[in-house]
Amino acid sequence: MFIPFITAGDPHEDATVEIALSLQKQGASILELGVPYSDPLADGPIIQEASKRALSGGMSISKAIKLVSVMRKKGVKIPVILFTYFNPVLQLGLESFFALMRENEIDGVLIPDLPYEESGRIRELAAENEVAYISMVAPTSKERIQKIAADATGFLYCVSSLGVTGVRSTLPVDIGTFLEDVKAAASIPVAVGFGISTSEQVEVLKEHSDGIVIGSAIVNKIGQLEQVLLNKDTRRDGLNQIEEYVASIVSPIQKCEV
Amino acid sequence: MFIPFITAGDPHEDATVEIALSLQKQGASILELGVPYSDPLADGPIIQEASKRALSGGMSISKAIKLVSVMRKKGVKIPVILFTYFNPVLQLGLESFFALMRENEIDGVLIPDLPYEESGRIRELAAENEVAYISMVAPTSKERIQKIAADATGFLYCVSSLGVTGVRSTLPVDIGTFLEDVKAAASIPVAVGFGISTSEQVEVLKEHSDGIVIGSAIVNKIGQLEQVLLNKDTRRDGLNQIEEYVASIVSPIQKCEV
Amino acid sequence: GRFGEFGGKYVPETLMKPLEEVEAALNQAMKDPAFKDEYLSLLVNYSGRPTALTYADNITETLGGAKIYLKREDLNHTGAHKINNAIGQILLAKRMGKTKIIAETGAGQHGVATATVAAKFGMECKVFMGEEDIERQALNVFRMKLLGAEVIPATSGTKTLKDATNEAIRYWVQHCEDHFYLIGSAIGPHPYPKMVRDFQKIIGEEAKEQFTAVEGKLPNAVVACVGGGSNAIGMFYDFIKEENVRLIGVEAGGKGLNTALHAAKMAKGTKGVIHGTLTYLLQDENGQITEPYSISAGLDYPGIGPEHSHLSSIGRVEYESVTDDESIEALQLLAKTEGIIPAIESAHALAKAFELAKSMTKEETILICLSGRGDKDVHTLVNLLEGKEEEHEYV
Amino acid sequence: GRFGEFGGKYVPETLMKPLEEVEAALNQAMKDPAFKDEYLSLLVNYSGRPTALTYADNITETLGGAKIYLKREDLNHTGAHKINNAIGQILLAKRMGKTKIIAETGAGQHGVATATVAAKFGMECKVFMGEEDIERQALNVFRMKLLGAEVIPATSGTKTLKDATNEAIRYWVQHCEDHFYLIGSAIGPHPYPKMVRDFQKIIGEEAKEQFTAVEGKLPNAVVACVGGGSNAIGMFYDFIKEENVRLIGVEAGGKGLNTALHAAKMAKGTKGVIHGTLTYLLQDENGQITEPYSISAGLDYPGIGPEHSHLSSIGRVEYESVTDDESIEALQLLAKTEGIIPAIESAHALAKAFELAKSMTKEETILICLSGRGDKDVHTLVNLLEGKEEEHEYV
Repeated sequence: MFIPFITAGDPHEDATVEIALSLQKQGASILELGVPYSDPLADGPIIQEASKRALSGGMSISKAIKLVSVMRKKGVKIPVILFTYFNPVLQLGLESFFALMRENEIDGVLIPDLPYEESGRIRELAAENEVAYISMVAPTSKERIQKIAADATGFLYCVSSLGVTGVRSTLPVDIGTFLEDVKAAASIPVAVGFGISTSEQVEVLKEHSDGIVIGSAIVNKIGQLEQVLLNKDTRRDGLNQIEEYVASIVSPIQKCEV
Repeated sequence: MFIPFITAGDPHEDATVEIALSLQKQGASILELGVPYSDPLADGPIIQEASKRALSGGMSISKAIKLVSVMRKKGVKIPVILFTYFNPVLQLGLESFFALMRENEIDGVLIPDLPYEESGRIRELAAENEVAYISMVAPTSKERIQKIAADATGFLYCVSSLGVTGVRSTLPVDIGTFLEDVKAAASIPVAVGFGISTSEQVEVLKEHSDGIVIGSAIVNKIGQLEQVLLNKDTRRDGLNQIEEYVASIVSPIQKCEV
Repeated sequence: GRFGEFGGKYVPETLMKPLEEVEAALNQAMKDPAFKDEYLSLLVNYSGRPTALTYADNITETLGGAKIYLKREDLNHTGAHKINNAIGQILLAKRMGKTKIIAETGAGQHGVATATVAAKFGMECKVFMGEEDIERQALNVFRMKLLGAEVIPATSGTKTLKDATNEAIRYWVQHCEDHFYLIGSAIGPHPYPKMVRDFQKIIGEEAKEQFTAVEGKLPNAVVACVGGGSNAIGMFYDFIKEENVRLIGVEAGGKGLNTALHAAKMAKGTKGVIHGTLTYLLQDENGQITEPYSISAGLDYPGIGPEHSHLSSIGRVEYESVTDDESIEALQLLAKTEGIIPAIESAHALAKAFELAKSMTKEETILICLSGRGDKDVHTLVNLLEGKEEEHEYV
Repeated sequence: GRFGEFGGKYVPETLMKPLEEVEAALNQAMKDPAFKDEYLSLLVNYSGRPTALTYADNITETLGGAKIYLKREDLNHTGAHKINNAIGQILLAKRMGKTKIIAETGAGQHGVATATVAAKFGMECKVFMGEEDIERQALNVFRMKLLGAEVIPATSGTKTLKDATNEAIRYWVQHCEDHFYLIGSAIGPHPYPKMVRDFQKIIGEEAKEQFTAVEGKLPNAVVACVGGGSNAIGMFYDFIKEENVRLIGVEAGGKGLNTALHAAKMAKGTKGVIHGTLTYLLQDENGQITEPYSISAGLDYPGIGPEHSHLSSIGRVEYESVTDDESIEALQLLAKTEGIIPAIESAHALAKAFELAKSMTKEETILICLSGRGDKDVHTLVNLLEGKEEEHEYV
């Protein structure tokens, strides 16, 4: 599975919808839609910048959720997972949050700063609302993997290496072992993310996981194309470039799936 | 007695000699010749500035002493009292200091920062060398007046008011009582100084003392005439102005003496 | 890991292991008398504790009300209470076998305290500091470098303390193997708020003992300023059980609570998550954290320690606020009447306490935590009181 | 009023009465247990004494020789030993019924200490400060004003400390009725050098007790920097009778003793009179006092306390000197290894002690008086170490 990540409203709401369509066209299995946040602790500079662009355009958690309805109308059919820090969820109120998610046909939610121990109530509500609650495991999770995997829904997100999101040139040497451990513990698909940006990395990881999340690499491209994407007249050109870029990275995944 | 004070080398050695002659001409009974010093604790701004002028011309304690020989040669006949802080004397060495004083026909010495208790050895040497050691008393000396007066030689210098040398517009109200007390204790003439600058003040003080020291008022005039006195061609004009000024202040003393 | 509903560990999964390690080491250390001995010995022999308790006789007389006592944290090595915590945490780092220290800093005070203990313990030290703060606080940057620390500019977000904290956490995630993260206030994910409180509670313990030795009774009120809230929780903790002692935390009211320019989390904030903890904070309606404002760099933090949120919610501590102007007035009054120039942070506590004292009787007493000295603020005061250009402040 | 041949009262007759009054009041006060109690109580409850004795383990290990202990006068209120004396003298002023205080200051440290105690005692305070120093030390001027003092520019002579002292004395003569002159170092006419020593000797008394409690013996050497010499005499005094303890005073060698730029009165000065006392001083062959030089404003005085001249002449204390560069190197070393930024003054003592330590065994010990903290010197250090413009220093 190819699981792209983009930030809602980066660089503009309309562009986000069209980028989503492009990604679907390029074979995305699931879309991870990020809610921009002022203090994105788990993210590196690329996604922080994307948040900044989106926030300056007035994006918010409720707007991001509502944007998925628009995507649906425009033809996005793949599952959409909302990626959001916990604080905006809290401000919305947990019940309202899930109601809004349902209303706008969102399939799952991933909250990077809500570890297993703090997520009990959210998981209950997710289940009640039939929204997948995506859990994360990290190379340091060790004995925590069992309990996290046991309660995980949707897919299990494996953080490939310590640190924040962002483009990395190499993968940790023991990534294979880690992913196999997680797969052994999980009864749901296992995806891997954080730092993946080249087809070579994809080539290695696809052996050990069911899905690969690519975020910063795509967001970086969007950042470079900001002006092109903001201008309606040139947007199509920007989308083409994104599609080309994505195709080049994800071809190994698609090959595998074909 | 009119006792003028000037600083040796202010504004120049030659001028000092000629000013001395002018003062003698105007009826000075004794000349107080100040050795310029870097840290003149007992002096106000006017004499500090004079010290600065003299020091910048290279004046020193030994040059000041030797200048008296020159004065004598040029016709200064009145007694000359050297006014110097203690540190330059110490550096010369007490014995050398008195030998040099004798050699250069100086009649007395006044050391403003050497109070009675610290002056034992100096007084011995002064006596041996037949140089008057001028002692000072102040309005706050009270019970000290007796012992100071008992060992005083030459004349006894009464500090008119607390503080440093300088021009003052008024005299302390109890100055008469103070001077009478000192006169009662002293067996030698009593002079008064510090702050005297007007003929009105002189008028009051001459009733209670045998001599009046005028320093800052004259030195201030010299400072104003610095350029005039430095230039050989205009010096006579400067001296005339000093003579005129002195005459105006000291006429009451002279009237009294006439 | 909670204080009532507040606190917790709202952090990425990657941070769970390092936090669990800190917690385990802390729990073990706190049971080890040798650890406490070393901590106390450093406080005494290195930082100069116990700090004095000063009876402010002149200000008491000037105000004409309650007797005012000052707990003199300004007399600590490096000039504020910050060192108490820095010593405690670096001892823990040593115990955990860590050799490198990370810290965040706003105006530089905690950075200097951390650089200080890192030097004393021969550890490498990286201090994250907002790029803007680096420019504004060049002298503290220089101090940290002199102490051998590396100062790393935080260039994200608003480029101030909030973002320096984000950057420090991000760096820690990646380097937790040999790095210890030394947080400067009673904030952050569990066990930090508890740990910082435990390393600061000596303030209140000492003050209580000193106060009762002099007055033969407990104070009627204890007052401390609150930014993140470490001096306040340190001062209050031992008094919480004394039900007759009023506890008052003073937030930065900035230009006034009716403006957007303040740092009053209790008065104007709402519940949320910041830097891994659930607490009151300043945010907009969409849950984006907003930039606080105070003339005092040390109170200028958008969140507040979770234990304070709890103490407020159960009504044990009252939280009030004081404006920039009121704090500066109190600072000047203390300087002129007692010969003590307090930090502008501490002056917030003073302002509220002075106001309170006037309404109390001469038999009553107020104990104030004077959390730090004002030397660091003299530039700010010159600019403010003599109307000089802000641009000179950097020197 | 003498220490051997040194000391005395070389002052105008007009000053004899105020000096006699101070002496009489001092003698009486020193016999009054209530006076000593109030003095000690202020030192403890206001200034934070006893100051810590810190074992400098890292520097000891780095140097590989004698064990090094630091007496932490930097932890006093206002950041240096100066406050000990200021407290003592203002208590005497109060006892004498004086209501106004005069002081001289160089870089402003004693001025701040005096303004501080004047504020605490509700007295008017005039601080004389060289016009040039006022420009260079604008922040300390601001501090004094904040504390309610009036700063009066000394415009005579070289417009520095020497002249500020002259001006203060001149002012005192005229206003001795209600003014007390609070001298900042162990200099000036009798009884000042003795009085300042008596108010500073607590440094050595405390240090001796603390040191023997830790080490079970006396130190092999005690080292202190010497400008006027108040911290040194305070540190040495209680050790003078301990014949096996080497006492070492460290003067400012400036750019080197082979240049004209230094403040080494013992090494390069001659006997003479300065500010009313007979002692070693820097002067030219005609007895004009010359301007000293040191990177450290606190050591930059042309004379030395007369008791030091005596202790040198009888061979009890050794006087050495250390250059600007050596002192800065020692300062940096202490900052990096012990987390303490010392005053540049104190760094002179450190530099000599470090040199000495290397030549001593690990069983031997050195006790150093860390007379003040380096916060006040950070501008100077920035300019020096980062090569910034001197013109920024005033901020």
